[in-house]
Amino acid sequence: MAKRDVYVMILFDAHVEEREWLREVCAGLEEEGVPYRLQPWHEREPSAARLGCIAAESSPLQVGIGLDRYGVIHLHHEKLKSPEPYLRDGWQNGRALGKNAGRLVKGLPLYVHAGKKREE
Amino acid sequence: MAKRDVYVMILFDAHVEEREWLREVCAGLEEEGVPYRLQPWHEREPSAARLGCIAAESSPLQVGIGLDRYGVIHLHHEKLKSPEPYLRDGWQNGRALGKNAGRLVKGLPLYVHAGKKREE
Amino acid sequence: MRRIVAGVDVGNSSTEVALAEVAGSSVTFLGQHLVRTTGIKGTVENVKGVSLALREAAKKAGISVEAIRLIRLNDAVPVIGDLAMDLISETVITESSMIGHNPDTPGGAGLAVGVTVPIDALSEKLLPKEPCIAVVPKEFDYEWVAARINALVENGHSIEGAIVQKDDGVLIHNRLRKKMPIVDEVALIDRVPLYKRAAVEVALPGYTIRQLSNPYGLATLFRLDPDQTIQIAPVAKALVGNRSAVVIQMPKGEVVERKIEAGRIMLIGSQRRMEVPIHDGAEVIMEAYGRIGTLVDVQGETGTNVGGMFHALRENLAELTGQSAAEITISDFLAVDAVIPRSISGALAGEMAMESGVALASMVKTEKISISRVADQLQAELGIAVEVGGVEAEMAVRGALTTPGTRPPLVILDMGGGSTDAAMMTRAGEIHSVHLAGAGDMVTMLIDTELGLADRELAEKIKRNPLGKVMSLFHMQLEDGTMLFSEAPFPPETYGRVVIREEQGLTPLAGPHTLEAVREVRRSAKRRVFVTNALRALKRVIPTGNLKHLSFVIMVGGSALDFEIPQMLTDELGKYGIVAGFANVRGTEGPRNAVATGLIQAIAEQGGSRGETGRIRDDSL
Amino acid sequence: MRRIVAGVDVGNSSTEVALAEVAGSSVTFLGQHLVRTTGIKGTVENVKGVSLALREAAKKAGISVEAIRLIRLNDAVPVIGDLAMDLISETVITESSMIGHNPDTPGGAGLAVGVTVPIDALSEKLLPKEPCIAVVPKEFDYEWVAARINALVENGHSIEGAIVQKDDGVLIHNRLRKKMPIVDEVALIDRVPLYKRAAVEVALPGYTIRQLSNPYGLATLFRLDPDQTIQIAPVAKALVGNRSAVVIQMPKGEVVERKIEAGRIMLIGSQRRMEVPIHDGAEVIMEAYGRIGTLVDVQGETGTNVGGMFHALRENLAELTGQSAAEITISDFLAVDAVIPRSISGALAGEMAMESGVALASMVKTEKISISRVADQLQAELGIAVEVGGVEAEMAVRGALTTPGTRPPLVILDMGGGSTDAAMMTRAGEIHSVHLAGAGDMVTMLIDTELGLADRELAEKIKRNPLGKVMSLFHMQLEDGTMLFSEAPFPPETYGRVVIREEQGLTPLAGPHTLEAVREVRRSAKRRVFVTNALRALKRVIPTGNLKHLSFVIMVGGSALDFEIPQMLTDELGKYGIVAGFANVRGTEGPRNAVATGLIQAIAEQGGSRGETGRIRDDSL
Ligand SMILES: Nc1ncnc2c1ncn2[C@@H]1O[C@H](COP(=O)(O)OP(=O)(O)O)[C@@H](O)[C@H]1O
Ligand SMILES: Nc1ncnc2c1ncn2[C@@H]1O[C@H](COP(=O)(O)OP(=O)(O)O)[C@@H](O)[C@H]1O
Ligand SMILES: [Mg+2]
Ligand SMILES: [Mg+2]
Repeated sequence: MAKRDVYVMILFDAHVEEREWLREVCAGLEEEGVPYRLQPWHEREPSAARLGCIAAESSPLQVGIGLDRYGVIHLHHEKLKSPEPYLRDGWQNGRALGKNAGRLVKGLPLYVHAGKKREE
Repeated sequence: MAKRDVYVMILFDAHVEEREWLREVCAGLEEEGVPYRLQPWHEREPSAARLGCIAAESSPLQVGIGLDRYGVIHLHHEKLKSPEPYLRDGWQNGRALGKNAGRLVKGLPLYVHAGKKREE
Repeated sequence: MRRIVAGVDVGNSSTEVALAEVAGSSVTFLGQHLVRTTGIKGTVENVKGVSLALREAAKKAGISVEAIRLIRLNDAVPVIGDLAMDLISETVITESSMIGHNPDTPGGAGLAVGVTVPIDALSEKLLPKEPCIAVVPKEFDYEWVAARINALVENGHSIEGAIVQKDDGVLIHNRLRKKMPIVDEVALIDRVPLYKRAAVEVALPGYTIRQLSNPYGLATLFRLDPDQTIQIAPVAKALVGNRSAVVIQMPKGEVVERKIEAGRIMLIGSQRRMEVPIHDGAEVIMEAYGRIGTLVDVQGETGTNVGGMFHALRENLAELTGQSAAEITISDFLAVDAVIPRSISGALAGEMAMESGVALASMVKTEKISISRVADQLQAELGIAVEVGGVEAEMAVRGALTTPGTRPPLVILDMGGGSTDAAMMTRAGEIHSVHLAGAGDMVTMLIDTELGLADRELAEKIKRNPLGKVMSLFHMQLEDGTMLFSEAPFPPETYGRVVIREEQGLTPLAGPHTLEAVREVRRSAKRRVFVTNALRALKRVIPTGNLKHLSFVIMVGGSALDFEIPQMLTDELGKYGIVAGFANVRGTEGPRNAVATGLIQAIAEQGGSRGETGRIRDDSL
Repeated sequence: MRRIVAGVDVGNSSTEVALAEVAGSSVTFLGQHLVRTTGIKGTVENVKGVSLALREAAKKAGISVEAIRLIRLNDAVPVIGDLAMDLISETVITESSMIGHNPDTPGGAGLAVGVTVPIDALSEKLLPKEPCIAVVPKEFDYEWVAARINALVENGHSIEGAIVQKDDGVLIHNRLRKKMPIVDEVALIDRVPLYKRAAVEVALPGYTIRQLSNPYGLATLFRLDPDQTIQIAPVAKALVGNRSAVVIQMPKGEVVERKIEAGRIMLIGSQRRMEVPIHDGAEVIMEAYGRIGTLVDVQGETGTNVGGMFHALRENLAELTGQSAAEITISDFLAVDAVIPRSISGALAGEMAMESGVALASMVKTEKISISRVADQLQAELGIAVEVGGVEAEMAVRGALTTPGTRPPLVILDMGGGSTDAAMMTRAGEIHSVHLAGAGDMVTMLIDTELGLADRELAEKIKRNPLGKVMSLFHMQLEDGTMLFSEAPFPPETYGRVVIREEQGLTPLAGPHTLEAVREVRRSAKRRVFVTNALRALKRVIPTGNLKHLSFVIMVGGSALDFEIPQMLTDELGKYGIVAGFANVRGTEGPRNAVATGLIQAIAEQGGSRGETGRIRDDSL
């Protein structure tokens, strides 16, 4: 597959105005060297969970990120087949979450202390 | 995801009468301990390539197998995004191809001498 | 007369019980149980554990505890051990002359030389004629940094590389028009010397740097004369194996591997005394030990590290035994080399060095442990007759001899937590035994230290279980390279990590170690302690001292349950033609319950023929 | 007088050229080039390579070959080396007493004991009272086998386990109502003894078997007496570390580790003669070598393996040099221990054993190589004056001294393919040199043998490049544990495999080795040859023999280009306070072109001051 077809999908509530929130998530992915695609979602107040799931499903790397209007970020993987995210965090830790998305793709250990664990 | 949701999809031309062809592919997967789902395809003479691609896309493990009415088998992976299979073989080597499908899922070396290489 | 009797073995770690029906000299075993020893061995707190173990064993046997007519407690050997570990080398960087670490995501690749200049100082100066290396503290955003460097380069500045505090190497690099090597995650960036010549090298993934780890590479880059090259050479040596590095040319910048004043160890033997410097390492020390005859005592040179070590040991043991420190004499010790990861002092990015050290297990004789107090209390609480009897070594041999395929002459190796005990039974039934320092707990200590865990519990888990590495959400690679396929996703804290595979779940390891590295530390710790001690024990306990004169070695005790220690010894002792394996007490119990089983057999023999039970000679006491 | 001159260094592997403009004693280098040596060194076939190298160097320098006024050829050292390797142990199974292998997909898990019965013989017999192990040759389909076993079990047969020829273990197991351990992929199933008691054990993934690798486990299962236990113990030892195994109780079944009659090696020295049995291993041999004074010759005991080895060596060298085998005397050798994987003879499923062996590199003095014939031919072909001159060691030192940060006294280590040459230049400019057997080609041979490749080219690739392991279609793990992310999928033949990462692409390795194992073989081969030889060379070439009396060691030659050998020596020699690194000839050329550069400098010196160029003493000749 060509380079443009390999990416982590990031879906965010189109109402989000704080570009900084997205910038940090993207920076995390870029530092890890994993491409991403940013896309706004225009539905009425979508949840981070819903955005994360849809992102994961439409992501060629199976890893998706959803960001809601309150700055909650969900990291999701297509194979999980459940609305529970693999990792969840607030915009304050966007960089770490973006890095973790990249590391999930690369099979590297995650920074778990920074993010919150998935409840099981 | 639950056990029933983890499988390699095998799509075969519904006209195939030689159950032996399918049996060997399935046996290969079973020996490797990887679940599969068998499904006939009723379209008019689908190619192994087409079946393999569709199978890969609908397979939760991203690995799909297509078998045409002439006994040609394609092993495909969703991420390849091209009609070229990852491995291709005849029904005579169905067991090896099934094992390779399982090994592709598990990240283990393939029996390449048995199958034919993907041209690039 | 048929009666139900119990054998009880109170060890430092475990309390084991066996129940049997004895009729004359015939014995039918009914049940057994193991619990953790409650309290310190030989104190009345042990009673709690013994009662529990008896209750559980009775339950398994389908009888009530009251049906037991006689309990026999083992007469524990009065030796007690302790562990110590110390460094003998230390790496120190003077004058912040280098950074050598492996950030996951450095920027770019290649080699650059220039003068270190703070990123915000660059435009305030005139156009520098010299090439520069930008120094970027964490206050600066990557966009700003990249824009600034691009603008400066546009204006004719020659910026050749960068040293960055945050994890921004790739982000900055992606925005630069001129490509350059960038070392990031330099935690202590404020200690990077400014306005000095520096070289930055980043290797491609999977490679290591070549120029900064070569003294003549540094000489070329910094145009050094031979004397300066000699001075900077230890820096090159310290950087061997790194993926990225910075070297800063400082007048006195050096990396020193300091030998710590570790002092000498004095071995006082029956035949002679010897002094060995700790620096010579474990092999030399143990070799000297072999040449002094029977050990009388060991002392460490006062005022040195090893002196401190032995002092602390004596204090610990004095406290445990209630003797005065001066009375404590060491009856055996085992020295083992250890590799200890330590942060390099003076490092700027948390670099580690593998220092060398020595681990010591020591053992002292104490007053006889008053097991009779335990017996009295037990009798009072349960209302069952309790007697103390049977020397531990003899009981263990009797129990181990119930293993199929064995006969005297043989040696049992009791591999416990604190000590490795060996007993030889000759063809004539005579028993010799020795108690050696160093066993399962020393293995745990070595694993703990060498992996830098500072967590004994975690080290114990590593010791007892195989490893895996989580490769993806649903796959794990095992030690033998096979893949395990999971239905549920592995939890995030295990993702991509080396994990301990316990039955109840996975424990992830932090740290940079690969699966292979952890495995090697684990196995080598086991080899260093148990292979060494097995050979030491056999040589002492065999009358001729010659291993070829022995057929059977039977392993018992907690460490014989280990999933690889017995195999190591099967393999190692097999070389001498010895049949070595873990016991299968009574053909069913594996390496457990040997002493408890032996106690019951002794009861039966006395109740039956009242025959001789063998003369005992305990060489170590 | 300004003129353009060329220095030409014809080596065994490489031909190197340097071009320069010389005016008086001032030299301006114009270009250089390296080609593979054409033909055997010292034969007229070399001319082809030299012409090509000159043309390419001239092209780089922007001049025509005709502009060259003088070519100087090095006077090559007349030593020549050869390699040999032999086994000294061999594992043999007598009477098909065991199967111990690791099929990827055995069936079930656990332990079973019973009598081996062919699957199709089971119903023809009466209901057996004894438990059985089914033996299933490849003719039988898994469905049929499972149905048969289910039916038999239903009818009261007690079938406890199975031994299967095809890769059907899981398929059969999945269809059984009663679960049992199944060992599959037993290639030579027709050699499995029938109607014998056998035990089958399969461990869970990531674990190894525990009972069949324990002599007392076998004694318990087969109810063996102590004598029988002694006899079967080597089988248990041989099974240590396997995931699955079958042991068949045979009256004479054994695993024997046979020592091959490898014989003695006779070292004839200037001070004394010594005989060492090859069995004692490389360390003892090399230690004896150190005590005999200067080596005069080496011989192997006739009629033994080592005798054969030295005989073959002499024959090879005789053919190469045109001398008679009797005239050949060995001037140096290097013995190195090797671990050699071999198929166990008598095994039923292709099991391997790691046998021990010794690798030998030897070196002989030959008649002086007639480089003058090459010179004449070259002069005739190119019409340029060609002269032969400059002893190789001296030229190499001169060239290496152009490395920044160096000065005499120093030692250069020329690490080539066949030999490791060292030359010491004292402060006074005196040069001593030695030529030691063992260099890059020996490393390649060790890698080839220890990984069981039987492919020298592949071994050479492994030597020169880092490894990776393809983990998925798009990810590869590198040696340092980092992950590399690819855009195109990795080809099927590399999937899941350890691969060599060359610039042009990936070469997958067959075989069962993990990345760590291949890496360790590669690095240990380099250490065994080059660390050993560096120390040997330095001790001989330093007048005092004391390494602490030396400051600079400069590495040149093909093996100094290696991505890890120079760092190993930087690290190792650093311990003696020596500054060691690979050369950077003229500050630009790295470890290449030292001799060619030295030749040009010699021309300039003679053309200029005609000063003394140092007295030469070549200790090895
Ligand atoms: N399953 C096991 N695997 C490895 N080691 C074990 C296992 N169980 C116990 N041990 C080790 O055995 C030692 C205790 O042995 P034990 O015979 O119970 O001691 P003691 O005789 O002093 O009571 C400890 O070091 C413990 O780590
Ligand atoms: N890039 C490299 N990495 C590792 N080894 C190398 C490299 N290039 C050449 N070699 C090794 O160098 C040796 C040849 O060295 P060279 O100096 O060319 O020999 P000679 O002096 O005999 O002509 C061979 O063993 C070859 O494998
Ligand atoms: Mg980074
Ligand atoms: Mg199988």
